[in-house]
Amino acid sequence: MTLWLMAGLLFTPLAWAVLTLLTDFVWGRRVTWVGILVQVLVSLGLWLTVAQHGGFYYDLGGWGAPLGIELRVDGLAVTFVLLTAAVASACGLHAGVYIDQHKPWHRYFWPLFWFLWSGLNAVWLGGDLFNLYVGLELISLSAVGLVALGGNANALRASIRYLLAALLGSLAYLLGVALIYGQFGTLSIAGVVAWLDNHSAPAGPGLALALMITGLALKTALFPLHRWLPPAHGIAKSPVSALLSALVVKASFYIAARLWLAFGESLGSLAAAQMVGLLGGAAVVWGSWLACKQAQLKQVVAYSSVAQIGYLFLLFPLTYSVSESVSLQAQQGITLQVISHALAKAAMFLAAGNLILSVGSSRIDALAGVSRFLPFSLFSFGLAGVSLMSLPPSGGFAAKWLLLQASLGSGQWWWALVLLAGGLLSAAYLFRIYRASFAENPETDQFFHPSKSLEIIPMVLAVMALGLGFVSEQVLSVMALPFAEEGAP
Amino acid sequence: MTSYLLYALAGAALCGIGLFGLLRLSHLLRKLLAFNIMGSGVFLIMVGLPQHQSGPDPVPQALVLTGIVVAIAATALAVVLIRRYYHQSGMTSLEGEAGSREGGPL
Amino acid sequence: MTDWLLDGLLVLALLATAAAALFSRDLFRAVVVFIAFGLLMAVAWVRLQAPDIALAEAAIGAGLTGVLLLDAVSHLGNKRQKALRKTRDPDERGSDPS
Amino acid sequence: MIRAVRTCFIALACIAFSAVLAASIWAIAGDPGQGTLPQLLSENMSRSGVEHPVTAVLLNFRSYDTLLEIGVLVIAGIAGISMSKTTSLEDPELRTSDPLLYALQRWFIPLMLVLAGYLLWAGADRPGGAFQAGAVLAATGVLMRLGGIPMDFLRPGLLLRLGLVLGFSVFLLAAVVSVIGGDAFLAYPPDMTKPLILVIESVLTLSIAMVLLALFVSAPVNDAEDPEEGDPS
Repeated sequence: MTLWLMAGLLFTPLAWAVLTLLTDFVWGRRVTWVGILVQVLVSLGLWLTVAQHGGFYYDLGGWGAPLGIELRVDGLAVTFVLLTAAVASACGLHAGVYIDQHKPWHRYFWPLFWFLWSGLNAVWLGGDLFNLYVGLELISLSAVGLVALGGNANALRASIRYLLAALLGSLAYLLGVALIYGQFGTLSIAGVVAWLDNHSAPAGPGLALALMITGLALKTALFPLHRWLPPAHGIAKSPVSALLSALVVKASFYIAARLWLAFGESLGSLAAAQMVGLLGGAAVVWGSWLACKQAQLKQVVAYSSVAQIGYLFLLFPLTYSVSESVSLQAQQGITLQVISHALAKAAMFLAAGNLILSVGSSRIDALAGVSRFLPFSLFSFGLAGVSLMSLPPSGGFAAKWLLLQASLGSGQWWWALVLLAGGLLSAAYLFRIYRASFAENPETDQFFHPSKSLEIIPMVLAVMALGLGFVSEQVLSVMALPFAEEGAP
Repeated sequence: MTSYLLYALAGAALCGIGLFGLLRLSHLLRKLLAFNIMGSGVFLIMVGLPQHQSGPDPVPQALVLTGIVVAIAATALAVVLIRRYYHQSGMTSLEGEAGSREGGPL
Repeated sequence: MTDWLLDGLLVLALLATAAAALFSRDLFRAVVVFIAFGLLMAVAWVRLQAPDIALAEAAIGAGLTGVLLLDAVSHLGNKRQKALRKTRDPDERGSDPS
Repeated sequence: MIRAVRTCFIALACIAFSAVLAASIWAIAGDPGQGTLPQLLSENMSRSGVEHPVTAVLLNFRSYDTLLEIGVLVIAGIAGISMSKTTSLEDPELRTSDPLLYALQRWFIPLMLVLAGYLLWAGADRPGGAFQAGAVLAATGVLMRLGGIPMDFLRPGLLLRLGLVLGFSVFLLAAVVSVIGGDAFLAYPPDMTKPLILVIESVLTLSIAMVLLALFVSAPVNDAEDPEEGDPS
């Protein structure tokens, strides 16, 4: 059973990619519908399996860890697999309607979409440093391809910049992997952890961890390495922006977090942890501030991503040399933040796409009067905003609440200030959009009405982000499940 | 010290040169050259360092082969994007355009 | 001893070609030097007892990348005159590295 | 002035980076090796189905890496052909009448095809394999293309797309078949290992060559097909 589920996660997305490459857009859409159904069922199946039996290591090709590639299937991984299934299928369904099927190059959207999905699954489950590198490249190149798809000069500029940043990030990561392999003679994360448990930490590979985390931070767009993100996320088509902001940047963060939790205690340092946390805090403030100053709707949402990504990096100081319970609280808070941001931001980008479609302009001041005509998409946008502003009962609130407790519990009260400032600033940039859309504008009363399915999808995502606060206990309980050290059940 | 280690150290220097080029050069094709040089440096470290300790080791060699193929894929994609970008905008660098007020090399 | 001399010279040549490829004034020459760099890398892989990578580097690193880039340079170069005629963005080929 | 200062600053930072990296390499190199992996590898070579360790690692022990890596290549190919909005990729300007190139071609193309075949065949027990063979094959194609030999299969039609994914799909099929057989993924049935790896290698060679060639060919952009906005010409 597990075998089939793993096959379904790692290989079927690749098969969908091949199938959709061979067909045109309309058939690709049909294949994608089937594919989405299968992937959601498989992801749910694996989640249930892990929820019942606990996590396990899975050896690919039947070769054990140092020689072959092992996958780590634990509660966190399956939570993210399920999140990917939810967000990616929403974006896929939205894209099927949103994207113009008459442009011949749009047929390539589907294979890139499926390659992206398979890369994401490979990263969530990866337990091998080099395999994670290949997975990251798979994600980056397909994301760049999606941004550039049929684009004009601006989109190409954004995608070239994105590509260069992603490549530099990957190289830094690979350099770290090379040093790790030189020191420990293995590529398996679990193998390195086992070695570190039995020996005192050597001096050399500290740089390896620093390099890997710096490279991944560049790919996650941590301040001050964030400059590539707003152009790329702002200019891509809305379903693509949603995918990029909700999932792609999370993949590199996920690896960084995994590495930090595995090697941080032995190879990291307090200064490094505080430094990363500081950059995260600066990202929250600076990203929100820039979001307030943008004139384009999607640029606001993109800069909001820069800010929200900043919260994630508070994981580093909040898990370094603190008590077990505080560390767990911080990890849970960050996980909730990832999930709620993914859902809310995907909802927001899709809703923003609908708004832009209906007013025919991407400027914020063009939204004047839209509140009378398109309340549904605007409502989704607002609901997603509730989660970003971390008001109760949203998932964003539950996440920040846990982070607040963790920062107070570890005596690092200064992060609480970041949390507060971030909440207020996000309210500022979101209310700017609401205000613009509620402004009365008697001159423009011609709005294009997007189809109902386009409007429902962001709504569902926004409601999920909002409702996450109610089910956070259940979501987090899967994360804390015991981990069966010996192979698959 | 073995000659393997010498190559690993040369790889470190190549990484530095490549990084400088990637950050400082503005022409996109030059950035691409710099990326490839930095990549070569990383590959040298990847093979040289473990081989210094335990002799010829096929595992990192296989990894580097994979890495080279990934690098050529990325390079080829970048060339296509750059040429298309040049075709549409007549520019070969990312700088000096409107709309990126806080633009930088990355 | 000769081995060390060979390795040392090779490493120096690698670094020199890398720097030359990046900072050469003429883009065309930069790419040619880069191809030379690729070939030197292939020799270095032989010295590292990695014949597989040496083959791949010679075929992919030096050969294909080189052709791809040369083609791109000539394309960008050809269009440059057109761009110049339109007096648009005068500085592209061989942009000053400093 | 500011530019010069920035350049100096970045140069210093890069030199420092190299120095720290070199120091770290030196420190790691000073440690006694912990690697048991080469030993483990040689112990398992007999079960891998091929005699050449690098090929064994690429196509058996770490075959998932290779699968994803081909995926990366295919993605680059897709993104490349999605950029070429022209219906025909035949660029008349590319036909050259250079006699040197022509002479080169007559001698080189058969030679390179033989070389590609040899590299593929050698992969099982000597240095060589799908990637090298694919690259040589692609280089042959580039040479043919530069010489103006028409290659209709490179139009962005179904045939090209089939070629792009052929190797990938066969690899994928092998993985799925292993699951149906009840083994772990990508675990080849023991008595089939060698033929399977050979088949996978051959189709991979073709696909790798196709992708690289498609990327090379899709790079030129035909001026006439896609006029720019506000472009008088």
